[in-house]
Amino acid sequence: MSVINAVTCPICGCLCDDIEVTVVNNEVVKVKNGCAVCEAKYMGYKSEHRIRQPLVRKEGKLVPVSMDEAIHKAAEILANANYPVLYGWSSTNCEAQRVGVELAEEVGGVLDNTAVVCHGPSLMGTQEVGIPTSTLGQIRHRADLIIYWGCDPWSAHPRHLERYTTFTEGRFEDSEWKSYINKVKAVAGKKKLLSAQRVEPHKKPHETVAESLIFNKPPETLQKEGRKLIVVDVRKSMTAEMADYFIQVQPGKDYELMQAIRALIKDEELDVEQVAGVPVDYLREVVDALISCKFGVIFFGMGLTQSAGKFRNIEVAISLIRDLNSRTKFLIMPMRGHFNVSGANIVSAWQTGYAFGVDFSLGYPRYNPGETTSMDVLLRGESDATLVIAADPGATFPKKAIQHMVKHPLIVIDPHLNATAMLGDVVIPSAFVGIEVSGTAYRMDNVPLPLKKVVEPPEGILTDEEILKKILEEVRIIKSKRDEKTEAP
Amino acid sequence: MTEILIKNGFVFDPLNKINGEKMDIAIKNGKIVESVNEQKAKKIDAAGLTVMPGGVDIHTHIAGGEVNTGRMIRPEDHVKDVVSKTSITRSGTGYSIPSTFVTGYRYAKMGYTTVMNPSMAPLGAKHTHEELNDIPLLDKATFPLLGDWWFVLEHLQRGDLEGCARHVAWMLETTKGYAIKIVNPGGLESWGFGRNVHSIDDTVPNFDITPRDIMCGLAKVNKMLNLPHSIHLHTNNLGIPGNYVTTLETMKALENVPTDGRPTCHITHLQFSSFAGDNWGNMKSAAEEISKYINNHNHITFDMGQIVFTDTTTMTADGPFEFTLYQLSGHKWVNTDVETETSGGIIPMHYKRTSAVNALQWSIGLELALLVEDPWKVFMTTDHPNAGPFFAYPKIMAWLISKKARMATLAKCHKKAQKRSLLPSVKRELSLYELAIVTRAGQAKALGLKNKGHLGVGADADIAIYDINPEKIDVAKKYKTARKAFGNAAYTIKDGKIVVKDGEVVQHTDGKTMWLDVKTAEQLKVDEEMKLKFKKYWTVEYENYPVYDHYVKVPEIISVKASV
Amino acid sequence: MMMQQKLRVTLITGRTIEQGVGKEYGKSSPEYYEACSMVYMDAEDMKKLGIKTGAHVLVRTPQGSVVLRAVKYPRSATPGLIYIPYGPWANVVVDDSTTSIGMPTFKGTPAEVEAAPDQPVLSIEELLKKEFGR
Amino acid sequence: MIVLTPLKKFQFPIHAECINPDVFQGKSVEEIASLQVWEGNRQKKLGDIFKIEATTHETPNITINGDVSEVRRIGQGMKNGEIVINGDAGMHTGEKMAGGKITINGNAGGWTGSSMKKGLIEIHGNASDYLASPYRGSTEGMRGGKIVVDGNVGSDSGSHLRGGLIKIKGSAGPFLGFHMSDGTIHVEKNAASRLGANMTGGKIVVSGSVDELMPTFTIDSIKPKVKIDDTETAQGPFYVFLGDLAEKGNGKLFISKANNAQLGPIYEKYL
Repeated sequence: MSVINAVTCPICGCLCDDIEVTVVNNEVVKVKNGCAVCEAKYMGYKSEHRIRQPLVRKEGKLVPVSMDEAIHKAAEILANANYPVLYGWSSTNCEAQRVGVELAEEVGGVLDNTAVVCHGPSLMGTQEVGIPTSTLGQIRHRADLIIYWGCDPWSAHPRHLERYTTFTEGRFEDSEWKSYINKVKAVAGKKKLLSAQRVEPHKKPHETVAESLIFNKPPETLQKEGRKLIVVDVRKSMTAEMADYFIQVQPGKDYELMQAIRALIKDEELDVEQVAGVPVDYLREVVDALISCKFGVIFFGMGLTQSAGKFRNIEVAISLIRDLNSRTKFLIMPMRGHFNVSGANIVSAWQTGYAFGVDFSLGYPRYNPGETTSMDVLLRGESDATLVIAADPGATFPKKAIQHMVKHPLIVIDPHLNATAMLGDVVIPSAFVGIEVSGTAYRMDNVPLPLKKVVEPPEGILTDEEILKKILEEVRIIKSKRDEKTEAP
Repeated sequence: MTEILIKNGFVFDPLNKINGEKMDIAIKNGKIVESVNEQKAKKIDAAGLTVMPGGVDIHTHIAGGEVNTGRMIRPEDHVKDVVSKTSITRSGTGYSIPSTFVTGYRYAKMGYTTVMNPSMAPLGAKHTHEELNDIPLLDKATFPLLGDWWFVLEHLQRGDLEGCARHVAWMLETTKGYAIKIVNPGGLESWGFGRNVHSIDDTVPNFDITPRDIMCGLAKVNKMLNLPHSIHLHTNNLGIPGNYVTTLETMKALENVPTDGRPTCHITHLQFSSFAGDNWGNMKSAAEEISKYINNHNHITFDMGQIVFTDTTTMTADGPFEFTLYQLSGHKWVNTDVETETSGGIIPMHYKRTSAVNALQWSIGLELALLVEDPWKVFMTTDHPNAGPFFAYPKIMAWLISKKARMATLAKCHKKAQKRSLLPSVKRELSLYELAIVTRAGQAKALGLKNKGHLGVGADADIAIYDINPEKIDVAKKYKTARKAFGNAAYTIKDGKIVVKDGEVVQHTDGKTMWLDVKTAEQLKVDEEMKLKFKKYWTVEYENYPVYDHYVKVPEIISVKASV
Repeated sequence: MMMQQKLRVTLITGRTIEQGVGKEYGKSSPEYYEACSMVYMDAEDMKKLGIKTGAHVLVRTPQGSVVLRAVKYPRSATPGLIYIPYGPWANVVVDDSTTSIGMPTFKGTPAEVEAAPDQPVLSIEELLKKEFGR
Repeated sequence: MIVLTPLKKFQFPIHAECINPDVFQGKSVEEIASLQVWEGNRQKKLGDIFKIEATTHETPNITINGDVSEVRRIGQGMKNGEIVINGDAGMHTGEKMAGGKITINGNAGGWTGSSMKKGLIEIHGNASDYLASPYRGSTEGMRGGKIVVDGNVGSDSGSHLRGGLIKIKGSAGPFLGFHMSDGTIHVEKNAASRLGANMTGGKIVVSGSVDELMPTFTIDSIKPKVKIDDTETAQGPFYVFLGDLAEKGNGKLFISKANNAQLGPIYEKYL
């Protein structure tokens, strides 16, 4: 038995690196410090849904083949493609991502990562107005006003509050854990929230009558010393339950709400009485809280990037932060999803200048979301082959995009038989990054962290990096043979 | 390994006092040797060509989080400058912040072989090294930002110089760094809460310490650790009219640091710290005052931070300064504060001849370089990409060697700047020998790089050959010819390999990354102490913080024995 | 209250912790199926359709239709809003329009919901077969 | 002059910025046929993918007959001459155009007329997103010239507009005139949400209805009519709004009073 400390959890953008993993006979048997998803990953990685050998679709069925055959088939598809898409990259390490850029360049394809369906709009917003941000520790030490906008860390980044924000001890700000407990106690009558948190919400009996949408006035606690927590969302999330103030914004109206706040910060008068369902009088109090804090931060998620306005929502959120900095210190940060989607953006940017949606078809990197992004290429039906690695567009892309994807050869590299693999033509199993493979990943604040290998992969299973290198090598062989042929006559 | 013999070139090797002599240079196993077997060696006919050591850049932001964020936010900057894949080279994009491969190629094309990445947040050090690995054809090193690191502030606050030194040594090793970088000392910690310091004697909020304490303390620490380079300083009040007073005070404050005769401080991108006047309207050059001081003292070296008229991107750890630029320009603004360590910011910037301020800045950089008499104190940089992209160096070389070139540019500048510029009265034109000092020899010397910047036996075979015949052309008159030659090296040789021929990359090679292993007493004690304290300071685990060996593809470890 | 056959709603898809846990067990795991083949609805809206938690509903958009288990949203009123966890079920019905930025409208697709007591909720394999023929 | 006919239906993107009167000028059909284009990741000659014929007609300089919705950058940067496209045109048609005329007898792809400086683009179908808008990260919007669209336009059109006129005879998608600082946009039918968001100057005239007005515009007056350009005046009455207040902007929205009765109760009390 061995106990391995300071393991970096390969799931979400929090990249918690304090996980303790116990290994017996090359198998993880216990995980400490992690959240529910973390435990599921370390327990689930060895499940029966794992792919054990390479598969190729023959006569409509995926049948086992040798690794060499699968690699050759994949390389042949890519080398011959006129406009291939190479998508995914977010649940693997930077080492594999580096090879990925080279492969995409070699085959003249569209290289895109999962940012396109999560924080691609955030990167685009940043390209319009920049981004005043920091590392998470800066927030831990200094922030006295924390806002989660369009995101629910309790569900998607379960340890975010505990490690980086409201419930952590900083040099200049204390944890709000105790006062939160007191608040929970005060909300007597209802079942203990804390224990309720451990129960799956839809299974738990719930007696609260649906609250009306009539807006609650901002509480006086917004002006208190110490850390304050505000949540803005279209529905009351678990995170919102913990907040000092919850603003229920009308769906798709975040843009108007933020723009109105910007105008109020600049002491402009609004003609309207409410914005996005929120009375302007209440907004004024929110604005007071924003400008009177010592150090504020907005964390935002898919609630902004995927709803009407998309990247403009991010642009306005960042503009709001820019405005606030003439009054106090205020920062903003996207809640990055996949554990290394930041890394995919970073590696792509240092090698090409662009973070996602990079089109190599003209021999040099080109970038224009809407034109060179995988989603649009698929929806317009332009591509003629797809490689998917370390992502599952079969489960995350809209139907029409998948319909085009399966019309042409589809190569899938993944440890699990995920939805895309079920649809694939060539399926190559890979080792679990962060469990069976070491490497580097970037946290949501772009802090690089080492991933650990805690167990050996099953025999014969290669890493993403190894598989990609083999495909790249094979592609070059196929291309040089082809060039010889065309030159011969 | 192939042997190479470079025959009959005009050699400019200032560290060995060789000034344009026609001679041969022999290379074997990546080093310069006394001689090689003429029969076996590959011969390069350098007759009529200028041979210099490979260029050395003491200050260029080419890798790491800040640089890469700069890339990410500027698609409109890349789209106008694209680089296609070839059978030898990777594709990429250029303009103000080129992608990593393109960075390597463009430096090599100018005959540069060694560059210093001067700004690295320790927490992001792995990132910096990952990018450095992807910059081909160059040797590299990187400087951790230490001036506002809480451990430095706390130790100096207590007056514990030795403790400070040991922790700095720990950090240099942990981040695989090369020198102590200080940016707006005290200002970055203040910026954590949105404030700044405005003189070297302001107190840093929450820490009872001043910028003066930090600079002098770290300069002393630098000596205690016997580091090859001095402290590398970006001054307080950078980029603000009237800041030359702060710069003079800074240099004076550092006079008190004991010295063994070597400089105690390198002031980087001095142009940005040499503004007189008290607002943007009446801003003037303080190059005269600053250069006078430097001419009379020997503890300072500096690099220019020369403005080039183009659309570029400013990026610095000086978060509060970037905020000032944001307030002035309203342009896209990035701020990146790093827990317990530093801050940072990015603003795109278009320097225009027609702007009085920009044109004056352009003049100030050149004035400083020309008014400081000793070329060993002056190094050519643009503080890439802050004052312009590095591939504009040939232009700056032309301005340095040719009054005609300077006056041609000045004539196109804003009238106010023309009137305020000191350049019309400056006759000096650097010789090729002096140019070799300010672009390689002096930089290598200031960095303490023993095998760089010269062509003596034992030096790294990093060589630039330019198509300039000093016997035939007067570069001061034919500055355009010289400019073209400096931008397209006839040959660039890296570690004994020909990597560029006639301005084209012809071979790939990974450069090395140099880092310091500083041996102090009680190293284990510092480790233990850091391990205990770590969680209180950072949000990552102690054992996940260091840059482990595998992060450096081709390392060159330089061991230093500290006196503490 | 008037019973209604169909409700016009806004469809939002998104993360739930159960979906996060389920995906780590594998896309064909029962955990993932349980977590993703469901739709959160407003309590009052469910009354209007005359359904209770666990009932099957059909969600229809111009892009397609899918049968899901309805679950009452426990924490706040969300009239006119339905929430399907990310996954293949949700993606049958989301609006794929990207407004030329690469991102489909995962949040904010206009949809209709009706009770579908007799229609089965498909497994992931059945769903993929139905939609993509594989 | 030259007539181009696609030899097939294109699946892969075609990059053909060579389809430009300035480039064709003085070239023979053979020379034109050998101009370089990209089809997906393969380099081709223009003659590989188009039938190329010369006619005796003086104008237009270039006629394209057929669906070129996958052909990008037609007329990019053109300064002179005329292109007529009888079919749908691809992205970036007339991007950075500095003169001449492009007629599209069909729909136009995204970024048509992106950052154009001068000239005329007539689109007789619909235009996609980012009509006249600049490239990512850039604020160099359209500076001059005129774009006329018979149908509807997509989202984010006319963003960062600095001059010129965009005339939309149908309806406009969201974020029309985003961050515009000068110039005019006229929508004859309806405008979607976030109209004029972040605008600092210029004017947007909506003769139909608006989905919703940004809360950061303030009512200024009611005007009977408004000038579109030297040849045209739009008849009102119009509510005139100023904004965007979030940018302390001085942009003007002219919104038809008759077609937007919902605005009366909210705003007229301030007049």
